Amino acid sequence: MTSLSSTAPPGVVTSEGLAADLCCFPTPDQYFDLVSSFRDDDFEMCVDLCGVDYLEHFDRWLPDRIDATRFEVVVNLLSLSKKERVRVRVQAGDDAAEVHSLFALYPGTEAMEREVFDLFGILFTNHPDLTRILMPEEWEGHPLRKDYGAGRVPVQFKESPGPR
Amino acid sequence: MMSVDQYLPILGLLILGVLFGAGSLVMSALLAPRKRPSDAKLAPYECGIVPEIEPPQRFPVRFYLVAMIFVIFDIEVVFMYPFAVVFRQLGLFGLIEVLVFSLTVFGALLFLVSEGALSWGPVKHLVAGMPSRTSSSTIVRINSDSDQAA
Amino acid sequence: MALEDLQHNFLTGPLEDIVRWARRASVWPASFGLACCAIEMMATGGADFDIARYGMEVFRNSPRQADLMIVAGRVSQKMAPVLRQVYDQMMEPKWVISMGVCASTGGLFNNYAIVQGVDQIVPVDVYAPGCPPSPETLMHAILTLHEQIRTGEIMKRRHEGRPVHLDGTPELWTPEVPVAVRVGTPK
Amino acid sequence: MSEPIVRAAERLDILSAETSEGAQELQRRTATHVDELSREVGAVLRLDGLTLDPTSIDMDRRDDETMIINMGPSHPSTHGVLRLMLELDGEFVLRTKPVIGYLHTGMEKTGEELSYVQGATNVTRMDYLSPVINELCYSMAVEKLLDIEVPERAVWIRMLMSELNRISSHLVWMATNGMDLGASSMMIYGLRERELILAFFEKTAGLRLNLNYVRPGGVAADLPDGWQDDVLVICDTIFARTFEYDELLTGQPIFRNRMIGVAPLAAEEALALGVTGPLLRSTGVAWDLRRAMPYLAYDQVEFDVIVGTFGDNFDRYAIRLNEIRESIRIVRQCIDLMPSGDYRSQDPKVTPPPRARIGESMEALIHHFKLFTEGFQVPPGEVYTAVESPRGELGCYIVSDGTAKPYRLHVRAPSFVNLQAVSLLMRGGSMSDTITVISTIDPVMGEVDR
Repeated sequence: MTSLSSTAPPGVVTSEGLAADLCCFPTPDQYFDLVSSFRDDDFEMCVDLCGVDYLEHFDRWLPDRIDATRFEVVVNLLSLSKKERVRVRVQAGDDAAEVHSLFALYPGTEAMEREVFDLFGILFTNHPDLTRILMPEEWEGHPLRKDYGAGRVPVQFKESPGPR
Repeated sequence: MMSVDQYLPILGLLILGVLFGAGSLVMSALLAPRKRPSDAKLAPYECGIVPEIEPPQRFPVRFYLVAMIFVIFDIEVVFMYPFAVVFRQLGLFGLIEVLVFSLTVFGALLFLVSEGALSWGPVKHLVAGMPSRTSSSTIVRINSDSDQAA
Repeated sequence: MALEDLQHNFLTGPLEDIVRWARRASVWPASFGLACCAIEMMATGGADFDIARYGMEVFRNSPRQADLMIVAGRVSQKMAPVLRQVYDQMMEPKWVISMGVCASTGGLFNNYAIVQGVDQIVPVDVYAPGCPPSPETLMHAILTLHEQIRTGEIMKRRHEGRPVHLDGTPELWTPEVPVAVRVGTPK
Repeated sequence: MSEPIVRAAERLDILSAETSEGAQELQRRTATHVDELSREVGAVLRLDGLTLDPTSIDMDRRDDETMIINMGPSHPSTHGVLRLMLELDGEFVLRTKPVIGYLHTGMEKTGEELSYVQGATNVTRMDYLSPVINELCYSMAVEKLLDIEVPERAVWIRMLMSELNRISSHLVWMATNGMDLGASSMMIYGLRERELILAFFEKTAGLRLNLNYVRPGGVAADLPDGWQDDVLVICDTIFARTFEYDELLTGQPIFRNRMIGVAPLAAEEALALGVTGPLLRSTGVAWDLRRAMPYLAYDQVEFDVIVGTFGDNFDRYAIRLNEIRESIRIVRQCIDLMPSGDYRSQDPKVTPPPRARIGESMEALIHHFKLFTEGFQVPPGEVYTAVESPRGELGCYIVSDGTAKPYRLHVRAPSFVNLQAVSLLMRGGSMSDTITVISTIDPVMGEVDR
């Protein structure tokens, strides 16, 4: 297990306690250089990038010097040579959530970032083609946000909870 | 004097052709459902998507070259028919004549092929120097003891 | 004078039976495989369950040559107009089997992304229950469809009226098909 | 409900507006951003040493010479509802752009409304060719959050079932790949063998597909008695048949011309794109999660990781064919080493009481009722577990807020990431290569669109 402090630049809070996975909590402006330092420290593959909307779960565990915001982008990096994973959780902000795109480091994240933009509305600066990927073009709203209704059609055989 | 009956079969064939053509047109007008097909049904089928951009009318040259090859063989066959009817009377002279004719036509084909009308496929990247491969020749089996780093 | 205006009478009776028998015996499905049900539809077309014995030897890929559209899988809001477009481009006479609960009623996914029942887009003839319906269920659905063809109306456009009584007043059984409504549903 | 609007099937512009996806589609060259254009041309790697020089894309290619067509959602060989937009110059493909979302089912939203007990039924419908492996990944994530131990027998049963599922998934791939390349008899053979495995699934879990068998805490039911000889019959027949497939396909000139040297992928490109699974292994990178980061009991079984050398279609075909044999080897070892014991963890928090006791004691009835209606509480936290699915690394990221429903359920789908490599693999290919490239990537659209 590499001790993270060696690779992570100063000022980035790291913690190993959480379910024994390595986590980093950079601020949005440290985010890009942290991931590029990981890439130079031969984390060859960015496996996963997803968004989380913490509207109804603000009191989640966070290291002390990190101020919780509503949206969070979780990046999962994998080092094939060292057989290790690291999770980078960056607080992306509340309403105008904006994070730097990782396309320049890992071209594979282009589609994942489009999906996070499509389903959460988090913007990614200098992303080559930030358009919707899963929803139809003229769909309004971002479905995976917590304040977005489930779009459930009331089913007759239960006393249906009113219009959707 | 050429007796007329030699041409009767051709006449019969002609009439049958016209009858069949006209007949099928009339029957389809009679029996087809009256309702005009909707625009959706007339639209070109593009896997369920209705295209906005009209496909351009200009086609790459390669398609025309293939059409040229067809034309060559078409002409050759057209001249073979009358030859085939009288090739016994013509004997050796006829045979040589036809061979000369088909050779000149074959020359046109050679020119077309050299122009690259038939070389369609994309450049294959790795084929040069590729060992003849079977389903287990180019794969490496890594079992647990030879656990080298990735 | 077209076949439509021919009144159903004694003379044309046997001819119609022949037409219905011919249509029933060689219904060619359009392979409209969407999700898990498509895998079961492939298994039904495979060697073990083999719907070729009902004349469905081949899955036609272009709607121009298909008679039956098996909607196999969940229909998402983005896919709804495409499904309607392929249905429109199929030649008459055409039938629709809604295979699986996701196609029939939205099934497990009662949410924003799935059209709750494909009969909001295309008029459906037979609903096959199951998630996914096992090949036997699909074959049962196909046989019920054959029964419908055998006793059904041969010339009327399908959604223009269900059983046409001889006195000619067609019952309109399905509302005219609404366009798939694509709108987000904020709380 | 708004009164039904008659679909104006009469107006072509309304129709094309309905099915067009605007910005998601492939635009003309003049209308695309240069980064996006280089991505669609398929050579966009920024990694040092592999940067693309933008001059290599001929920007001034006049737009009326090329033709943009749809290999659209309803197409026989796009393995589901993938829409591939191609810019063609005659037979050559200049640009490719996958447009996906035609099977988006909002599963991650539905996952947030189902309790942990019901979650497996939702997740198992994502990758419908390997349902057991989806459930396995989800259950392992929940167990890691709860940190409960799964009994030894459950671990081995899970491994047996996921390897059988891998075989059936690769058999479907062999079938559809053969069908795509014209060998339609391969379709019949592939599905015929798969029926053996589905019969065993039906016997064990009651369902052929989407079997809700692997649940948090163990497996739903024990293996039926006499399962050893069923599985042995499966292993022997399929192992013998793989050599038949080899004979049927590998020697055919058409098959070879369309597979050898087509769509090569380099190791750095694969790593940069995050591609995993047979696609990555075909480039020579020996990365298989069962070997590199072993889970379940993969470190106690003997099997080989199959790695290609040229990274082209033929290597991917050879890898999948040999992986069927490796999985059969694992299944044989599972038969011999299967431990006895209970198949589900006895932790009352996760496992309902056995049916017999419900009749007798009131608490058992209440416990059973509460567990199935309300589900069990999971301590707050987040976890990411990854397993090796037939298509690559399948990851499950769960954030729990202490209630009985996951707060956020994200599944990392291997096909979603592998599919983005299609424009790279199509570089300079011809129209017919598109079919083989999509087939060898083996995307499952349920997993791509989630």
